[in-house]
Amino acid sequence: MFKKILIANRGEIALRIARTCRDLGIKTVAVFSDLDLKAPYVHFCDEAYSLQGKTSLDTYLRSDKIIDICKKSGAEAVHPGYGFLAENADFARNIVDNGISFVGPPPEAIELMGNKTAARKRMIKAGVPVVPGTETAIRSKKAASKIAESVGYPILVKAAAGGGGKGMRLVDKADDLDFSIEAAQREAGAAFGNSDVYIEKFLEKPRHIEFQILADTKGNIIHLGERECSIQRRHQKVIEESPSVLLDRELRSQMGEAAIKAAEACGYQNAGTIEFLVDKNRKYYFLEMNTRLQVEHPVTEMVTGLDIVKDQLLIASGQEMTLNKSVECFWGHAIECRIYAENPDNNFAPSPGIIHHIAPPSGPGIREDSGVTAGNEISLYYDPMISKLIAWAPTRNEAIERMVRALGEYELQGIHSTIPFLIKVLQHKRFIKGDFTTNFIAEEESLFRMNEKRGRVAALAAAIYFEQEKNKKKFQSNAENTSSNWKLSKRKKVLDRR
Amino acid sequence: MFKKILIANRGEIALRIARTCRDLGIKTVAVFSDLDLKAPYVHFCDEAYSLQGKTSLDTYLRSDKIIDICKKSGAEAVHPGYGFLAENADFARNIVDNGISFVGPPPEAIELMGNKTAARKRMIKAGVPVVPGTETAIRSKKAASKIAESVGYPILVKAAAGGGGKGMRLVDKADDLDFSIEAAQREAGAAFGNSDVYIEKFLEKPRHIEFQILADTKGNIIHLGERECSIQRRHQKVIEESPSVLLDRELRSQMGEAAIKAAEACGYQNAGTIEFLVDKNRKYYFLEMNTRLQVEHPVTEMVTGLDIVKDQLLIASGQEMTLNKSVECFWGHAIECRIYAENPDNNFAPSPGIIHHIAPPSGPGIREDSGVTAGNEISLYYDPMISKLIAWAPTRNEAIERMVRALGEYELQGIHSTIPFLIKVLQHKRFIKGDFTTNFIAEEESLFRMNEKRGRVAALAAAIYFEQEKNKKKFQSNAENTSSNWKLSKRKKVLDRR
Amino acid sequence: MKIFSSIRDKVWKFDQIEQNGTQFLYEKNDQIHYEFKSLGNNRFVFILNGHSHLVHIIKENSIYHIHLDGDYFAVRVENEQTRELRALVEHATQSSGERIVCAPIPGLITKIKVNEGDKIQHSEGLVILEAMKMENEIKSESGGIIKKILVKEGMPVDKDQELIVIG
Amino acid sequence: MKIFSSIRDKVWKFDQIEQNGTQFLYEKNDQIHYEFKSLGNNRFVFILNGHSHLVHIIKENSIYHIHLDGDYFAVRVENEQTRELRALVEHATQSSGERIVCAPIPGLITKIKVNEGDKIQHSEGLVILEAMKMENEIKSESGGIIKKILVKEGMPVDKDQELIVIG
Repeated sequence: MFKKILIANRGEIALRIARTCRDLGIKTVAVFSDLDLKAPYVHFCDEAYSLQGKTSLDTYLRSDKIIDICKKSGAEAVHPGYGFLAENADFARNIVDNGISFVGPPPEAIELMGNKTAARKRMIKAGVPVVPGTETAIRSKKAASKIAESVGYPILVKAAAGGGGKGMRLVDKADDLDFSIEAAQREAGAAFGNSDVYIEKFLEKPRHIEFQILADTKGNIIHLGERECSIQRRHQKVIEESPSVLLDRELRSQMGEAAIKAAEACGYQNAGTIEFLVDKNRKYYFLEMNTRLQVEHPVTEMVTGLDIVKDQLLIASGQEMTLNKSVECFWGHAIECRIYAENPDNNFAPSPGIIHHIAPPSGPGIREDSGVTAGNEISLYYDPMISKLIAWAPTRNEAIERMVRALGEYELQGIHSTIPFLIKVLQHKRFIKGDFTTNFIAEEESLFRMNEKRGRVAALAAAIYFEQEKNKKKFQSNAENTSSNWKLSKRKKVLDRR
Repeated sequence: MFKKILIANRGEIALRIARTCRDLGIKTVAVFSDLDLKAPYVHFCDEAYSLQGKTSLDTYLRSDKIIDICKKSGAEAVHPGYGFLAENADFARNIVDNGISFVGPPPEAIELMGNKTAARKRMIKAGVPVVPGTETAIRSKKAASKIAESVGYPILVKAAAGGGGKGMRLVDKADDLDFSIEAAQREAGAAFGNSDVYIEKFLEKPRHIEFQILADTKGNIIHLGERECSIQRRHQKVIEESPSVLLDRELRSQMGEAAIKAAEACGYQNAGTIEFLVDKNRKYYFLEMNTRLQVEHPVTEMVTGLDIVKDQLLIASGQEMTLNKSVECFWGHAIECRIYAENPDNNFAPSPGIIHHIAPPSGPGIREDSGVTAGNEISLYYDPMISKLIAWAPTRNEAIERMVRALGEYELQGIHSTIPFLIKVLQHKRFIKGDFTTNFIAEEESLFRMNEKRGRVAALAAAIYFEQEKNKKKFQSNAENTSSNWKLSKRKKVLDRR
Repeated sequence: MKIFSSIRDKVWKFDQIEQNGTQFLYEKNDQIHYEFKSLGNNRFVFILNGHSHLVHIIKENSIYHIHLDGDYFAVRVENEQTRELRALVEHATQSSGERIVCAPIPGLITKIKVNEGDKIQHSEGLVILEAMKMENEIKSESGGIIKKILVKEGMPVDKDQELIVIG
Repeated sequence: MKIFSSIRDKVWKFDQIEQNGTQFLYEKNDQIHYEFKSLGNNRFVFILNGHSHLVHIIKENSIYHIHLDGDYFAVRVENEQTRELRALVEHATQSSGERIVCAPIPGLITKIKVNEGDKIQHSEGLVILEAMKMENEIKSESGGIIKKILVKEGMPVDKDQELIVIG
């Protein structure tokens, strides 16, 4: 096993990785931007080096600085976390070329899965179901029209090198096809320097279900079951859980096998995730592979008892992983809520600022993976996710109850957070029944309605505070204007009476 | 199930019980002394009533006040937690006589198990092994001497109505017997108004292993496996874990059966704990039964997935409990550390004061059951336990690593705590090997030795802080003495240089 | 004295009445029984008819930011005078015919989608503001003509900074 | 300048040396490289030769209470003058022959085990102080005669309150 590794990330995931390293006796090297000096992960790691700069481009995306610090500190491996350089094949190659281990898949696997048409092609070849559509980039309008007719409208036109919704167009009818392809090509060219686009059937109201994969260098490859991540806002996951209410043993085993096939097909090693869309007929389609640790990995840890970061480190150091067969049954049920510094009452506008006071919940079944502490500033420069709260219980309903309780306990001052919104989602009867798709948040106006009973309590509290403040001011100005004994004693009387 | 219950306790256990009630949709009524208004459990409960007073005698021990508040608030049941009135048979009877449910065993069971000689007798009758000794109170010196010879010295003379080490004498040789019995009788009479004493063989260096019992009103009675609580200081448990390294499947099943027999023999219902001492030959002896929820119940919850407070409420409301058979195998390993407001460097002197800053640890495998928040005062009036930290992992070694990591993360300012001491115990090679008895802490001088490497870092940090403070003062006095531009600009230069 | 607490469009009206030197709070003739004590750090215990709440209150101008039982409310509190005054000011601003669009959050202006003189519709996109890796489109809350654009693409702006004047 | 940091009986000696207006810290001729920055709330980042620590420092008279990596130390920091001064004072107190036993914690005096005039041995029990449900025996740190008892049974005492004078 490694003696010392560098964590090329920040926030909760840097702390998460450092905790496992501490447990394993591996020394950790933190890197930090000028804004992160006060972040808990910096003090928790054994060593800490400044990246000298503020923006991501100047700091966490600078592979040259990171490699320099590896050399200076003697770190034998780099864990990239998620985001930043985690799915950058050049970075992975650069690390390995410098004689440092990369805690992640081979660069070739990152590269292949980063190219959407290449990945589709490889999946089709491996017999993994993909969303019906073109196998390669569109070369002619005629071919495009033929494909669109055969898969049936509505369809999606998507950028081959794409991501984040850029170069993507939803087409409802044949008349709009030509125009939409041209627009998507222009956008893709501008965004990715590659104007290739392809056609996929548009799945209406799908569910998002993904499988956690582990593959070691000894040829073992297993899955750890599914996570359901259908509760999304603008393609951003909000709540994740394991197991999914949709899957039974049979579908789980089919999809798990497909996920293993997908990972094998790209020569995968280390931890990765195969994302599927599942339509209303419970048919599943490969969506993409995330070639790194996922934000939502804790739900899988809770229901399997594994430490996925530990397995990542075992695999990267050439050892066998903890388990040698796939997980067939789970220990209870786990749910994760992502807590963002956003204001749900104002269209989820980012809410930067300083955290004046924070007191996270605890107690039975609650785990928190957080990256902040009191006095920390949530800046505009990085991702607004500040914490992940995970609830475990023997059953899904109990896990929901525990999560609602824990969110209600969470004290956070100084910034807005999505906590009130998360509670509304968890208490929605469709969520409780498990009757939802990726459209759930967009469809449910009721998630944004005020709870008037609680509103009245808040209105009263504000009125009482307002009144007390006014009285305080009155006394202050009395005291300032004069110091005659009479007035002071009168003031004292009033105070005593309160 | 109950709609509303009153929690006749304070601190972490009141919050612990309220959390389960919240999960089950049961409204909670908190009671609080003048000193506890700011405690988290008071705000977390749905309703809160003052007990008007400071001392335990004036508040949490006043069954009349508690019953009044039950009536005023409409609480259908009382959960007594542990300590205070939890093992007071009169209180339990009083509650029931007022038409309120008591979340605990029948008063008769509390009474029987509270009387040590009566409990011994019942256990012997039921075939549960007890420590060899007299079955009843000592009536003559001759009889005493005969018994002492037959069990063999050293022996213990113990108060029949006793507890807390009062009225207890260790006797090494026959010469000291008469004198010791007289002294113990005097002390027992003064402490408990009952001078009865009895003789027990003194087990040298035993291990303390207890079994969690659940019994419902439908006649089901099961055990949830063992907890090892041998790490004690002056009979005060410090670290608990489940499972015990000492037990194998066979011994577990034997002791579990004995525990069930013991509970059946006293007509037990609800959650209770049978404590055993185990000698170096792995022979086990009934020590006593705790007829209430234990401080250390979370370790059993972690390895069984159960919520014991939920089962207590199910049972008290006349429903069946969650499981209907004993737990045969565990989910991983769990360890609990009790964090006390005591100074281990000063013979564990209590350390009252205000908590200025608190940031508990979290992350994989960590649960905290705490009862305090920043701004709370640890007073001299109540128990000094401020929090329980619980670590879970697939194996014992991993659970130890996680616990050490979490204790190291714990930030607590304003009072002393036992955290540094707990880390030393967990890192001691005898603890890691599982090679310890209840004498461990008393035997191991090394637990109180300073870690000189860390000491040097602390010495340096203090020296640097000392230096910086002195410089700060120098600048302040410069600025105060004069406001000439020359001096100010000189001061600025010095500051810039730093 | 009357106190008006409003959240979004909902208004609660309370009456503060002094009797024998003590202040009592009424809502529609019902007296409200409560205890309200500071715990420090903007935290308060609020026991309302025996029901216990932990409340955080942070004041920002006339808005009280309230965290309560996991929920959040922005409450505007006014007495009769301040309420009337605000109504007057709002009326005056509306009748002048000019509305100023401000930045709801600090960020970077990455795109301005309109030009001075453009005629715009209600909820038409005006500006893209980037913050925390996300693009936020600021939309017009009324139709009108773009009178003046006060920012440029690439410019960082503070919260509440004026961006565009609509006439 | 010399700085002495001591924990229990162990003393570390550091040298503060000014070079070109900047202060450097040395230990036995080796320069110590560090960063030390306040995080607020008595919390500091302390990076020592690249090794990162979160340190809490709370000062109480000449004692610095230090929390560090889960451990706790009470560090006495002195320069040459204060160290010499303290040695003088201690010597004077010792030669006067009187020692005062103080309460190490606040609590209630439940029992006084000695009388004025008693001759006592080293580590003999003097007083029982009850706090947090526990009895704490305060023992003599030297032999001698009980000169004066300053408290009574049943009396509550503060931390550091004088209890008994031993001569």
